[in-house]
Amino acid sequence: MDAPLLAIYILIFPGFLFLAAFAFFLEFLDRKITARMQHRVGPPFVQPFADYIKTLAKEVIDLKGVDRKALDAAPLLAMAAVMTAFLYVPIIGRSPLAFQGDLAVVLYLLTLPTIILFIIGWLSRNIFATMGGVRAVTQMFIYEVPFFLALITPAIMVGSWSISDIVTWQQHNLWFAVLQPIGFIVALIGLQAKLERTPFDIPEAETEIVAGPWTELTGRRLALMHLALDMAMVTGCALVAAVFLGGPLTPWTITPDWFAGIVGFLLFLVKTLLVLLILSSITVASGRIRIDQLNDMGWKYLASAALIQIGIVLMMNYLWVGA
Amino acid sequence: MTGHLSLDIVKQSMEGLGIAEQVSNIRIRIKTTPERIPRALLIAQSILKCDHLITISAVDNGTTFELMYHMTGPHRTVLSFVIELPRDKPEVHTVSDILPPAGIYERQIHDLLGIGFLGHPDLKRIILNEDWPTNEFPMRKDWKPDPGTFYGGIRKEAT
Amino acid sequence: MPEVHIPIGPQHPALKEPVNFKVVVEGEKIVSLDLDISYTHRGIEKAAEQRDFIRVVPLLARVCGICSHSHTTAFVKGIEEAMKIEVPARAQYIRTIVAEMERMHSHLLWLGVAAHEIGFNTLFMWTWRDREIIQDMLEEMTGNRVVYGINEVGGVRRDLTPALISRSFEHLTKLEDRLAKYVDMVISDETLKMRFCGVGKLTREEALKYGTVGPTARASGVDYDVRRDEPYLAYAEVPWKVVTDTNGDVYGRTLVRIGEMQESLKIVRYCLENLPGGLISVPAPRTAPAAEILSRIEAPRGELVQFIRTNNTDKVERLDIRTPTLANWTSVAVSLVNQNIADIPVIVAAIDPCMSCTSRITVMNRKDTKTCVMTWDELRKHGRNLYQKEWRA
Amino acid sequence: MSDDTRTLSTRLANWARLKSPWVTVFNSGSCNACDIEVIACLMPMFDVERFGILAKGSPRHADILIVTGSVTLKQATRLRRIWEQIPEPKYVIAMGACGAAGGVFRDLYHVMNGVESTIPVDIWVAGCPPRPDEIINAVVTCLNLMKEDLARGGKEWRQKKQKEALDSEIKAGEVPA
Repeated sequence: MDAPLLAIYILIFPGFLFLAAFAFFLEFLDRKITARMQHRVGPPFVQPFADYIKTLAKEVIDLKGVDRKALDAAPLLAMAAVMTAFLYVPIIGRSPLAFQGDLAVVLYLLTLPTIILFIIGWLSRNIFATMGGVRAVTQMFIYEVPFFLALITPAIMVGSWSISDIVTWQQHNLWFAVLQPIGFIVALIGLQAKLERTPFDIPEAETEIVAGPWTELTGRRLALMHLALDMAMVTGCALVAAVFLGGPLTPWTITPDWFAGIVGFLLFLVKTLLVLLILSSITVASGRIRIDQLNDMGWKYLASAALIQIGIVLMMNYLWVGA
Repeated sequence: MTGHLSLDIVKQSMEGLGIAEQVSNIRIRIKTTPERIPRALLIAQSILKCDHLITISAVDNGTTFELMYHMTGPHRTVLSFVIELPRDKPEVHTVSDILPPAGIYERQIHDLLGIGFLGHPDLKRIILNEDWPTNEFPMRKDWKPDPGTFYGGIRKEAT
Repeated sequence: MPEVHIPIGPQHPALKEPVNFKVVVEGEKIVSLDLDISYTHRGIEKAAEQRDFIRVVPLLARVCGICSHSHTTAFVKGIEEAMKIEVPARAQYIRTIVAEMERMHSHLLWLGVAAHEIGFNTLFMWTWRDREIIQDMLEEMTGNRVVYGINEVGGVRRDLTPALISRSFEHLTKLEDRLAKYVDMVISDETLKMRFCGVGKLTREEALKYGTVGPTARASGVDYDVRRDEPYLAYAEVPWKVVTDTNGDVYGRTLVRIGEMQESLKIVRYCLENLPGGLISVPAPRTAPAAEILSRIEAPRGELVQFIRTNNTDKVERLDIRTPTLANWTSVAVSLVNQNIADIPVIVAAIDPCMSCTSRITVMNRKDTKTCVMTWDELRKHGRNLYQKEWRA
Repeated sequence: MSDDTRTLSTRLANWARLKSPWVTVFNSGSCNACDIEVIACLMPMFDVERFGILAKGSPRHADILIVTGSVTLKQATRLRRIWEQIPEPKYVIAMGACGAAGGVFRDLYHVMNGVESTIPVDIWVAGCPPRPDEIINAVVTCLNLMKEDLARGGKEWRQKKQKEALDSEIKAGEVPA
């Protein structure tokens, strides 16, 4: 990859601009689906973009004794983490930057926004924000382990730690959603919890602690943090789509190279939107559960389901490789 | 649906405490004195099986303060115990230890009419705002809001 | 571990009205709680003493926007009792219809808000969409969506035309299957049950001891309903039954409220079918003779009591309103102790508080042996040694 | 001042401000009728989300503050503090007769006769309670007002007019002291 192509790859196509536009599109779709399911009309297409620009143009209020620079830096850090994670997710075909172990890097980078939410909660010296921050981190411990396990089992079966290898492996045999259904379900629930959507939006529980860690964010900090979490939604959906639904590659090879790229991109779009549809319907159909209920649900069911999945995969590997 | 309490059962159980009279088909009014109220309510709770305190209403009829304790029970009859308090020193013993919800109504009456309730565990202000002058009681007949004092809200120059 | 004080309210998205909790918490567990309510105290009782009966009715219609008909009915019923005038049967039936419609729209509103408290926004949207059906019917009958001034001393101000009645029947049938859908939705939905079952539990003795009224009490098995105990308006002639439940927690209250909605729907249908003919109001004299009335009615949230004393002038000598939420607050603060913060909005919403009705109150303390219920400092001490006991155990 | 409004960024910002007004509701002692009508606006029947209006919990995220009820003495200080927390370009809508001048609770001993007594108000909505479509109409007029303010750079141009109108009335002795 020579420099200019890499620059385009990072800045324009699957990089910042495309990710921001795709984040706005996914947020619009999510709000539209939930609204239509609730018998409402839902926001216009351009709404998330207008929200973003308006919050950017709002006045930034700083409390006495609050570390301004840190509060300014936190949203940027969250956005940077999510953007780099998106680079390793294959969009057209194999992602050019793929290397052994980029799955672990992506998973790590996806946990950064939650930790930064905790830091923002702690920095903004507001009791609601601190409560929200503490809840965000406790929730993270609960769903992080099953989510990682669910995403690692395909890597064990394929035998390599790179997402692109997992995608190419799925090109020739069944998708992992079919091979490992339990892992797919656990990954979906883990993603729902990571993005703090309704059954698990405990940190930002609007009716209990005003807006959780978001309470004191105003102006551009709010805009950037909101965009960062939208991007995390895109990356999360794309990751689950790539690892479990086969990502952008088709079983039969398509002759002209640029045409295969387009078909791959469309496949990627369709699968990501499918994952988003599943997440939205979970959001619409359930209320928020309490942190202690999430605690025992997370450890009893999610973690054990993931472990069973790993057990099955190891046995299959042993028999398959053995035979 | 047990039948309504008849007047004479109430009269018989209240003979030492006060005069009972039938006001409407289901309401019996018993006139007693402030000292006997706790005992009267205890009897109402035990013998006449009134387990639900409807409310305590307070009236300032110009000369004295009247307090009315309305009780009812599964027999669906409403018993109203009426007491009269002198205007200069309106004091009565609290009944919130016998009837827990009474504490609520007593605090409200204390705030609005200035009737003292002895032994009330926590007679803090609840109705009026924090900087309402403590010796002013709005529901008294002779109370008029005089423009001089500041009753709370935003000080004029702060808008 | 230092005590964490969390002020919830008065401006708080969960609580649609201003109530202020100063909550002392250990982690997520509530140790002690200090309720401060009276943000909506406007001094209505003082104003009522300076206005004659005709001008008091609109004032009382605005004590609380959701149960405005109940307040005016209680007042008007009391004054008519004092004046000893005979209100025509048709007016009583129309008042009953509007009262039951208000109960339905108040319970649907509550079901939506309770679902919103636990983040279940779909049920919130659906219940409020169906509430619009009732709003339209009420608007056709009384001319206004929320604060309907249909009551006046001596009868009712608007008549029901036959065309209106026939249109109402289709609305009612549409509403009926929606209510049936909500019953099985509440029973079957997992997260809703997880958040509602066992939360804010009140045994029958506790419900009686802390003087709870309305659906909150009936959910714990207390069988009090003023419409049957002291029948007023047309409740004596209409066949209906009191809905009670036994499990006493927020889930039980939900079932009681939905059951009551179904009962109200039957009452409205029955009243519409055999609405008697005749006048809708009787000219009332300007002054009321000296009398002392305790007017009790069953508002959507519970037993609403108005003590009216008249002294043959055209003004009320004293009007003392005790609203249902005022009585229910005792049980809330009691059942809130040792619960999670996340449950505060659910438990508070469970009694369907109407702050503009109440502008009083406080309470607390559950485990203490003493029956008296009012000690903040005692509870803080109790909270601390409760914490120390756990710490030492 | 005029070239400033033509630069791309401010035009974009003005467009965005008109497209996504976030609302927060403050109940300053109202009888709840106005509050349930405001919430009815968010519901499927009147759905304001199609205009981009979201109801936000924290005043920090809000543009428009809807105040219901005639300000009671106890809520006055809280209302003032909430108003100060909202970040700039903020607007206040006073709901119904109570918000205008205390409505049916005017001159009661615990009431401050309307929102104007505590915070500057931009839009008054008539009705008791105003119907949801009237509330949506109020938010739309508020957006038009916002557009004019942005064009003339801030609110001074109309607050000056309001003050003059008020002073002339006081001089003419109509407004009770």
